[in-house]
Order: sequence, then C-alpha cells, then structure tokens
Amino acid sequence: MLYREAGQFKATYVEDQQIFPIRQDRIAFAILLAVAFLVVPLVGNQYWLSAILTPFLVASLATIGLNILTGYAGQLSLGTAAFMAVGAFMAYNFELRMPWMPILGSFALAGLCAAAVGMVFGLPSLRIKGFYLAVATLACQFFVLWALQRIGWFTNYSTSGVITAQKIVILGYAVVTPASKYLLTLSVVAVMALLAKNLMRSQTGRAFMAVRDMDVAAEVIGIRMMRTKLLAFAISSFYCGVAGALYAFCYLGTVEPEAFNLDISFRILFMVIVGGVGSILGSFLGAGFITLLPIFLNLVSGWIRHTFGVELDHAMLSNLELIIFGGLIIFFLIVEPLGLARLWQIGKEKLRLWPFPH
Amino acid sequence: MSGRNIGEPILVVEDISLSFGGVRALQNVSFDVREHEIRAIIGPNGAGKSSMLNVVNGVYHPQVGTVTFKGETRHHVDPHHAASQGVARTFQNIALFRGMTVLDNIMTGRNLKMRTNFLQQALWVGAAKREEMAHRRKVEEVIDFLEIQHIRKTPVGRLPYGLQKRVELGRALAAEPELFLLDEPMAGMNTEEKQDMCRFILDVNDQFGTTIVLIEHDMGVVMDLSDRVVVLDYGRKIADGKPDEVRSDQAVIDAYLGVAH
Amino acid sequence: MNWQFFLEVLAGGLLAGVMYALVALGFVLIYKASGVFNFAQGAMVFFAALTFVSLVERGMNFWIALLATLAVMIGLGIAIERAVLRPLVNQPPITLFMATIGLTFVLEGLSQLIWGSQPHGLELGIPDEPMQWLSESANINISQFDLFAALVAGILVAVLALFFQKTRIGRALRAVADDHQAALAVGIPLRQIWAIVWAVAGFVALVAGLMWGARNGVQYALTFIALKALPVLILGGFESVAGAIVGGLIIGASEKLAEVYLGPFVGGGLESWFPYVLALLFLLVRPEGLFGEKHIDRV
Amino acid sequence: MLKRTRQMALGALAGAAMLALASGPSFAQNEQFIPANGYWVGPYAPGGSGFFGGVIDYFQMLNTRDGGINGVKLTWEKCETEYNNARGVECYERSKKKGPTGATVVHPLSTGITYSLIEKGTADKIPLISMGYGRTDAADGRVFPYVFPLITTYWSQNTAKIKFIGTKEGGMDKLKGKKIVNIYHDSAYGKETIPVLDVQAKKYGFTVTHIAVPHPGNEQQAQWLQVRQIKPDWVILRGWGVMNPTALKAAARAGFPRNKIVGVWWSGAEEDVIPAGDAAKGYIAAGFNLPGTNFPVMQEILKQVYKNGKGEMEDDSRIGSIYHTRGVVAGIITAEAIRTAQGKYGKKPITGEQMRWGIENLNINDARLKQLGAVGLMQALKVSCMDHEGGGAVKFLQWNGKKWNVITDWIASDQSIVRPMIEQSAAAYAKEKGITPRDCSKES
Repeated sequence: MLYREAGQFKATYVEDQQIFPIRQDRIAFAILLAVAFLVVPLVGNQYWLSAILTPFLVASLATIGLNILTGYAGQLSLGTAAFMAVGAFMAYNFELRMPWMPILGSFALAGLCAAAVGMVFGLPSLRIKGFYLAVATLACQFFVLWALQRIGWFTNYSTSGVITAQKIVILGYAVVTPASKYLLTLSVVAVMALLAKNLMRSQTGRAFMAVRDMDVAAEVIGIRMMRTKLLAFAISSFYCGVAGALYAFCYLGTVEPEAFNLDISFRILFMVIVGGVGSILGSFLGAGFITLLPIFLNLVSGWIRHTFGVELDHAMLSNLELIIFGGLIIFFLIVEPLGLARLWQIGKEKLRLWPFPH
Repeated sequence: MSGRNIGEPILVVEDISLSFGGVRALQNVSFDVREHEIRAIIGPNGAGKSSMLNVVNGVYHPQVGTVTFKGETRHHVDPHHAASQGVARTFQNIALFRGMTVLDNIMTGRNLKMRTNFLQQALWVGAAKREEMAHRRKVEEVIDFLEIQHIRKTPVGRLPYGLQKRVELGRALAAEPELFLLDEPMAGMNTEEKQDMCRFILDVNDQFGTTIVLIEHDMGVVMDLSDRVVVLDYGRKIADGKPDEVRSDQAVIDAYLGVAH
Repeated sequence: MNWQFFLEVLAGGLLAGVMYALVALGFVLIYKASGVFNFAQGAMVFFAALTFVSLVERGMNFWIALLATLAVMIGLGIAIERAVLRPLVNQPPITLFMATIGLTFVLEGLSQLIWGSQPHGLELGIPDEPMQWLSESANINISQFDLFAALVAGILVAVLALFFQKTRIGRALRAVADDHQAALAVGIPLRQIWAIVWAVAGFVALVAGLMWGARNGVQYALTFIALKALPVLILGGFESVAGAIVGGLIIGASEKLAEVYLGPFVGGGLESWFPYVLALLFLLVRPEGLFGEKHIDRV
Repeated sequence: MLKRTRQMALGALAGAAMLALASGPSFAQNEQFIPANGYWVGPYAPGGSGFFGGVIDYFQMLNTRDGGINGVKLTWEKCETEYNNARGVECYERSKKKGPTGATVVHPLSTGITYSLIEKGTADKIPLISMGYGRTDAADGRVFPYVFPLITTYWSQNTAKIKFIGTKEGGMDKLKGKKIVNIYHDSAYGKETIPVLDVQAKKYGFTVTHIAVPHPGNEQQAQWLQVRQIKPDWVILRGWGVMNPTALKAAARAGFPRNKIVGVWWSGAEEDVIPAGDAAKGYIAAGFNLPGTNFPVMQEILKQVYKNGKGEMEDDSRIGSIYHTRGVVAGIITAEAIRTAQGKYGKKPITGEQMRWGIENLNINDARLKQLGAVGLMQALKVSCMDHEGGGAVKFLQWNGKKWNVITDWIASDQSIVRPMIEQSAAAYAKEKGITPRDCSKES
C-alpha cells in the first residue's frame, strides 16, 4: 500500500522527465546509495568488499559501456575486453610516465585512449551490420591483446607482459584497504552511471536508439550515421576503458593482457542480455547476476555438502555448475528476453496495483 | 483557404533516371512542386512513386538527373543534408523507432534543432536541460495537434497501426519542415482514420504553410486534397496537372485499367 | 625467395584451411536454415569427438561407435530444438545467439560430466606424417592426413549437396532457408526441419571432431576451434556452403603465409588476429561476403 | 503458467541464496586449513585435478596414518578457479579466513593468479607457494617475503635445459654455432624465459629464435614450417594445454625429430603426449618430480588412502602420473613446512605468518627424504631468506609411447646466470613498488 503514485502530479516537464518520477523510488534509491556509501564499507567484510562488490561494480561499469553500444545503439560487439585492456594498460602508463597525474586523471585519459581505439574499430560498423560486425569486432579483441603483448612500451618492457598497478593516492590519502578501493570504485561507477543515464535520456541517446531501431529513418530525419555510430563506439569504449583501469587498479592489482581475453567479452555481453538490453539499471542487475551466480552455485554445493554430509565429487559439481549456469541463461532468455530490468519493471507495476491486482 | 498562397517552385526534379541492377525504377522523370502547394504522386503499384520520394530526400541516388530544392541544385542529395534543408518524410511501411516511446520518437524529429553537445547532455544541467525542456514544449504542441496525449509514454511498438501512422506524422512535423513528403499516409486505414488524417494534412498545409508531396492510392483523397497531380507508370511520367485534368487523361485511364503498352 | 618453401607454406595453409572449413560448415548449415548464429558449434564438435573416442576406448567397434555417436548427435539436435529453439522462436537473432552461448556452457559441462576432462588420443589409421616420395623428390612436406582431411571435406560437401538437391527433406530445407514464412505457408513443418538441420550440423560436428581430434587429440580445447572458423564465416558469408570452403582456403593460406613471411618482422603470433583483420578488410569492400547476396534496403 | 514458473524459480533461487550465505562450514579448533583452489573443469583440468589430487591424497594419508601433523589434523576445501584470474582471486578471498587460523598457505596453480595474489598474500600475511611456475624473481626472498617459487623456477630449469643439450652435444663448448628454437605460448608464462635464453645464447655462442604460438595453440602449421626452414639443432617447447600435443604432431608433420625437442614441465605430463599418439615418441621433457607408484610414499598413499576408497584420482591409471606426483611433492613440502613452523611455534595450528617462517626455514635433506619415502621422487630442498627457490635441479624424461623414462640424473641449474638476473629484476620491482628489501642477516 505504500507504493502509490496517486496524488503525485507533475506540474512541469522537468519533473516529468526525472530519472525517478515516482517519489517512493527516489526515496528508495537515496537509501540504497546511502547504504552503499556509508553502511557497506563499515559492515562489509573483506571478502565481500574485495572479491564480490568491487568486481561487481567494475563489471557493471563495463556492462553499461557495452549496453550503450549494443543495447542503445544496436551495434553488437564482442571486443569489450579489448577496450578494458586498453584502459588498464594506458592508466598504468600514464601513472608510470606522468607520476604527478592524479589517478582519476589517468583513468579519464585511459578511457579516452580506449575511446580512440573504439572509434578506429567502429569504422567498419558504417559498412557492416549484425553478426558480421560482431565477428569483425573480434579482430579488435585479438589485435589489441596481441599488440599489448608485442609492444614493450605498453608493459614498460616487462619480459612477461605483466603490469602491476601503482598504488592509488588521492589527495594524499592512500587507497589500499578493500573498503577504500570499494568506495573509489563505487564513486566512479555511480557518477558514470548517472552521466550515462542522462546521456541516454537526451538527444544523443535518442539518436543512438533511432539508429538501432531503423537506421534509414534515422538518417532521413537528419541523424548523421557516421557521427552517431562512432560516438556510440567512443562513449562505450570510454566506459569500458575506465572499467578496465578500475579492474587493474582496484581489483586485481596485477594483470597481464590475457586477463582481458574473449571470455570477459562474452561475460559482459551476458550481463547486458540477462540484465536488459538498453537499460542502465539492467546493467547493474545483469552484472550482479552473472558475477554472483557461479559463486552462489559454488556456495550452494558447499552448503549441501556440509549440511547433508554428503561428499560430492568436486569435478562433478564444477561441471554441474557450468551446466546450470548455461541452463539458467537459456531459461532467462526464454522466460524474459528483455532481461532482469523488464522483470523488475513488471514487479513494480504489480506492486503499484497490489493488493488489488485487477 | 486562408493563409495559403501558392508561390514559385520550391522543388524541381529534372530528368531523373534510377535503376537497381538491371531494373529501371525511374526513367527521365521531371516535375516541380510549388511553395505551399499539395502535390500528389499517383500511379499503379511498382510505378516508382516511393523511389521518387527516396530520390528527393537522398535515400536513393539516381544515375542521371538533378534535384533542385530552394534554389540549390544537386545531383547527389544526402539524407542528412535534405533534412537540414527542411525536408521531412513519412514512410509507406511505418519507419518508427519501435523500441522508443511516442514522446521520444517525436523528440527525435527535433534533433537538427538541438545545439548542445553530448558532454553537456550527460551533465544534464544548464543549457542541455533548458534546451531539452524547450523542445519538449514544442513536441507537446505537436502531440496536442495530433491528439495523442494519452499515449505519450507508450512504446510505439505496442500501438495500433493507425496511431503509429499518426506518430510518424508527428515525428516529421516536429522538425518543422518546409517540404513534407508523405508516402501513403492513409494506407490500411478505415474511413474514420482517413478522415482524421486528411484533416491533419490540410491543417498542416494551412496553418504552417508547409509544402506537401503526397503519394496516395485512394483517388478520392487525392482529388480532394491535392492542388496538382503527377502520374507515374513503369517509372515514366505519363501525366501532370490539376486533378480533374489528370482524371480525364487517356494515358492515365489506360494505365489504371492495365491496357497493354 | 625459396619457391619450394613458399609452395609448402601455401599448400600447408590451404590444407589447414580445409580443416577450418570443416568447422565452418556446421555454422553455415544452421544459419542457413534457421538464421541462428550457433556459437555452440565448437562445443558440439568437442561433445561429438569426446563421445566417440570414449565409446571406442570402452571397447566399442569403430563403426558401431560412429553410428552410436551419430545417434547421440541427432538426439542432441532434437533436444536442442525442443528445449532451446522452440521456446525462443520469433525472438531477435541476438537472443538466439546468446542462447547458443548458454548452450555452449551446458554442452561443455555435460561432456566433461559424462566422460571426464582427460585428453584422449585418436587414431584414424591415417599417418599424420609427410609423404616420403614428395619429401624426397621435391623436398616438400605434405602430410597424408591433410589430403585425407581434404578428401573428407570434399565428400562431405558432395553429400550435403546431394542431400540438399535430391532429397525431399533437403529441398524443404532450402525452401526454409529462402523464406521461413513462405515455407510455413506451403506446409513445411518448420520445427521438424530445424531439428533435422541441427542433427545434420551435429553430424558435421562429428566429422570435424574426428578430423581435429585425430590431429590434436580429443580434449576440451576442441571447443576453441570455433574461433578458427569465424573469420572463414565472415569472409565466405554465413549462408554459403561454397563460401565456407573457399573462405577456409583463403583464410588458411593467407594466415600461414602472413605468419611465416610477416611474423618474424613483428614478433610473430599474428595468426591470432590476422584472419579477422583480413576478413574485416574484405568486408569493407564487399559487405555481403564472398558469396553472399547484396541486400538493398527497401523503405 | 510461465509466470508462476518464473516466480517459483526466482523464489527458490533467493531462498537457496539465503541458506547458502547464512551457513558456512564449521571447523574444529585443532585443525590446519589449506585451501585447494584449483581447476577441475576446462582445458587445463588434467593439471588442476591431478595436482590437487596429489596434494589431498598426501594430506589424507597423513591424517589417516599419523592423525595429521603432530596431532593437528589437516583440512582443505576445494574452490574452482577455472584457471581464471578473477575466479582465482575470489577463491583466495573466500578461503583466506577459513579454519581456526585462516588459510595456511595458497598454491595458486596458475602464473596469472599468482601474479594477482602476490600483493594480497603479502598484505594478508598468507604465503604463496608457486612450485614451478609464477614469478621467477620472487626467488629473491628479500623483496618477496611471502612468495615461494619453490624447487625450481622457469629460469633455473632453462639453464639446466641448456646444460642437458650441452651434454647431449658432447660438452658446453660444442654449443657454439648451434641453432635453438624456442617455441612458446604467447602469454606471460610463455614469455618468461626469453631473456634468460638470450643471455645464455650470448654466453655459449648458440643462436636462439623465439617463435610465438597464439593461445590456445591448436594450430601450429606456420610455426613448424618456420622451424623447418631454420633447421635448428634443438627445439625448446614452452607449451601449455592443447599446445603441447599439437606441437608434437606438427613437428612430426614438418619432419622434425621428436628426440630433439625438450619441453618444460608444463609440457611434460602424460596428458600432453597421449593425445599426440605416436608422434610423441622420443620427446624429452624436464621434470622436478618423477612419475611412478614405486616410491614408498606413493605406496603409503595407496595403502592408507586408496585401499579405503578415499583417493582423489578416479581413474586408477592417473595414480602416480606426473601431475599426481607433483601434487604429492607439493603436499610433502606443505606438510614439512607446517612441521618446521610447529617446531618453533608449538604443536598447534599455525598462522600464515608462522607458516611463512616455516617455509623459509624448510630443509628437506636426503635423510629426511628417505624418512618421507620420497627419495627419487623429488630433490632435496633447502630454502632461505635469500633463496626462496631452494632446489633448482631437474631431471629429464623421455616418452617412449607408453610411459616417461628418466634419462638423466638431477641436473643443477646455473645460478651464476640466473641469480644476478633474479636480483636485478626483483630490485626493479622493489623500486617500482617502493619496497625496502629485508636484510637477511637479521632474519632468524
């Protein structure tokens, strides 16, 4: 009964075009943010902060990036991890070669480098569509990793191609504990998610969706195809690049190019699809689902073992986990092709009517 | 007819020939459209009517011929350029952005009038927000005009056909075009919907003085609405003139009755 | 320049291309008939080869094991149609594509769950060694096995061509490939057709699995050979059997030539991306692929 | 109908999640917890399942026969990393607080995961043992107090390999003018030995050509055609997973003799040669552990563990395989280090920090090897603050189509080459990370 919008009238277009037009949503979101920023760092243990929440946030950011490109602008890409790799290695190089550079500056510049790479590999999208484009983006995936391995400058001539992220210092404060790394990641992700949301609800976002839904019509109403597609690649890659930098600096610490292999690209794509194509909220839901599912399955099998005392064969369990993971993805695609974001929306609509469903 | 004051030719197409592979879609077609007039293009299926519109706003590029719009002559028109010059368009098989709401669809019609860049839009403050709201106001006028207030926030994919046609009209109108190309705006509509659509077209022409080029199959509608008519058959122009002149033209009658060439 | 060596690289590349084409064929079949970009093809190859080799190792006769595996692959095709494709009919292609990635996980888990994750050797009785007379007379090394693989690929394409041209099911398949709606309208049972196509793709996967398994052993990494087939697909077109073969030959030959002649200048290892970039550049010139039809956007 | 299924499925998921998160396994107080973070699925599953199979079999044997180590029972828990860095970090974080004293020591069993854990382990005071993989310069214990690339590093084995080739050629001076090709997996792991090979090439006057094989390495026609053109005297194989059998097959196709190919130990297990069939006959690989079930310790495992049906290896033929005995060696080292630490800190569960001391002061001499029943299975090992490697020698094995035959005695590494490189590299790392190296003379 609490979830009602009755009596909330929009007097201006500004009010009508808020991200959360319903007051209860605004309150809930404010509480969520407060919990994420204030409560979680205090109560969260190290495992949750550094092994679950931080990677989840990083994945969310990359998912937003891919969602901008694939979900909003309709360009299917399998090269996400390559853009993340560019971000990670360039952030390392900016810190290495310009030690005076504030870390956020390095992240932003690294994102810009990723954006530049994204635009180069986005050029074919002007001619190629659909799966042809998707496979073509694999060229980017493999080429970038190869270049990072081959060109010594990127790894500061480390023989093995491994880089170790520098220590993060912000305004004299060293970000070393899991809680502080989590907070840094959360701040970056929250701000960038907000910017993405704004962008997607204004002209740029509409142009992306127009190109996605019907490119000829978009051109006829004056949307420039090349500019729009390249901008989509650039913005998307920027997000992925920053996500990659966070992955290296706030999560793994030490990375080799192989850490950004095709597997990651697919995982991010999964997050987009499962979360909801063309939805910023869905990006978070999808990232949460795909990040947590294997861990969760793993925990369940551990729990079964300890509760029932049955010694299940680990290899069998691991394989079952794979099967269930794949099966659940198919299951979700079947029951809700529009993803978790759509489920969430349906749930809210139900709640609005509750307890009188008809 | 109040403010309507038919003026000089605003659009002149000259000697257009277009073919796909070996198929000739248009052959040496020429005609003009005067400012503020409603010009109809008619002809049997496959006569090249839609291709003609596609040439005018640059979706297709003819092998031969030129398009002159507002005094500027071009052989190769590109769609973006046409749009920025004030050409708007609806499509035979609705070309709306199905994943977007009615409001967003119509807002895209204003894209050429928006000046803020994507960075300002991402920040959603100052100029970007003011601009968005100003255009929203304009779009609401279009929505009011077309009487589709109730479906503002509905994704267009869920709307019935007739309403989708209306939304597409709205998207084109939002661009405040000088030349409006309508490709079978009434196809598949019932009588009532057709009447509404006729009214909208006349109102647009009347209130905003927009020049209109219209493809339509319903001869009644064509005769009622249009000032002059071009008739195409097998990619050639076979007649051009006032509705009643065209109606009595022997070549037109033959074409419609399917007399062999 | 050493022409003998060049010829050897070229021949080796072309024959490697045949091996890629074998995998690409499975993709093409499914894409042609159902418009699904089946990412699970690599996993199907692995599943087929592992099932076969495990049956043989458990003492089953070679030919009976072959038939049994074929039966399993047909069953798999039908099961996939039931459980995955049918509920997803009319969904956008990307959804189906994602479903096949999910399927990849299921198949990988299932194969290892049933047969374990140990690698196996596979002997088809064709020595994978250079032919003596050619080595001695022209100093060119070409493996008998490669020629055998080329022969198998040739037979496979011929059988598929016959199947498509001469059988009733095959003709129905072609009709479906041309136009799903029209095929439905003339009473072709789409669901059965899809099940059959997936079963045929399973058969192709088995052949590819045997060839690749005999070459590198039957192990999990067989699933990775899908990545070798993808550039072949974009070069040859997703819908063309001939494209898969010709694309395979071009990709195989050019990547070997590039690795051998360009590799030393850039530190090597460019095989990982070279075929993709090559296919990409090609697509920029001809977006519809080698044998694809040009589509005109109608508005 | 569909909706209900959906709701039920979601409800079930949520419920199960609650249960799983609420209840963790409980541990008794007198236990020593060692995480088994490895891989049992995927392309590298033979390595992961074999290695941890050996570790766990040895622990199980100690528990059954001796009731653990000095009365402290050994416990473990498997966590699937899928050989994936992110999953490996997650497993590490999940396992590090388990047991009465947390994770005692971690075997990451992946060079990539080792790299990701170096700083975390150091911060958490949990030692890492990267036995035969990982970061070579971590052998400098002054800079890497918590990292132990035990027994032998990639660089050490590489010098031993050149020595082996030297003896085969009839003396190190005969290496002059010889041609060696280094075929490597194009990854951090594969590239690790390039600099040391270059140094040796200069020292001994042979030429070395490095040829990269892109991941995963299931197609090597081009690489072996290059080999054929270079016509080297020897080929060094630095492969992993499917790259190994593919290399052997491709060598056969290029007509390169297999008995002139020398592989690293990650190219030298049964799983690496069996898929190649006859093409693998004569191939030589380095090993720091030997296969077989005749060692007394293996017999003990068979008697105490497998007789009771508690063995880890489901397939009997894998008992005593290379990966399995490598795991047993890792088990021995881990257990001996715990024993060493107990000698200083008391016969109770020790912490990671104490374990670090235990590993650093580990001394498994020949006498102890005999007591352990592991003579011939592994080499004697003495670790110190300066030297976190400890052994450095390898034996060479040749595949005869059925089994690995030992063809040399332990061949020691050439520390005169390796050590300065290690120290230089470690110093660079220390400088980059702002680490002040420990003074080993002050360690006790």
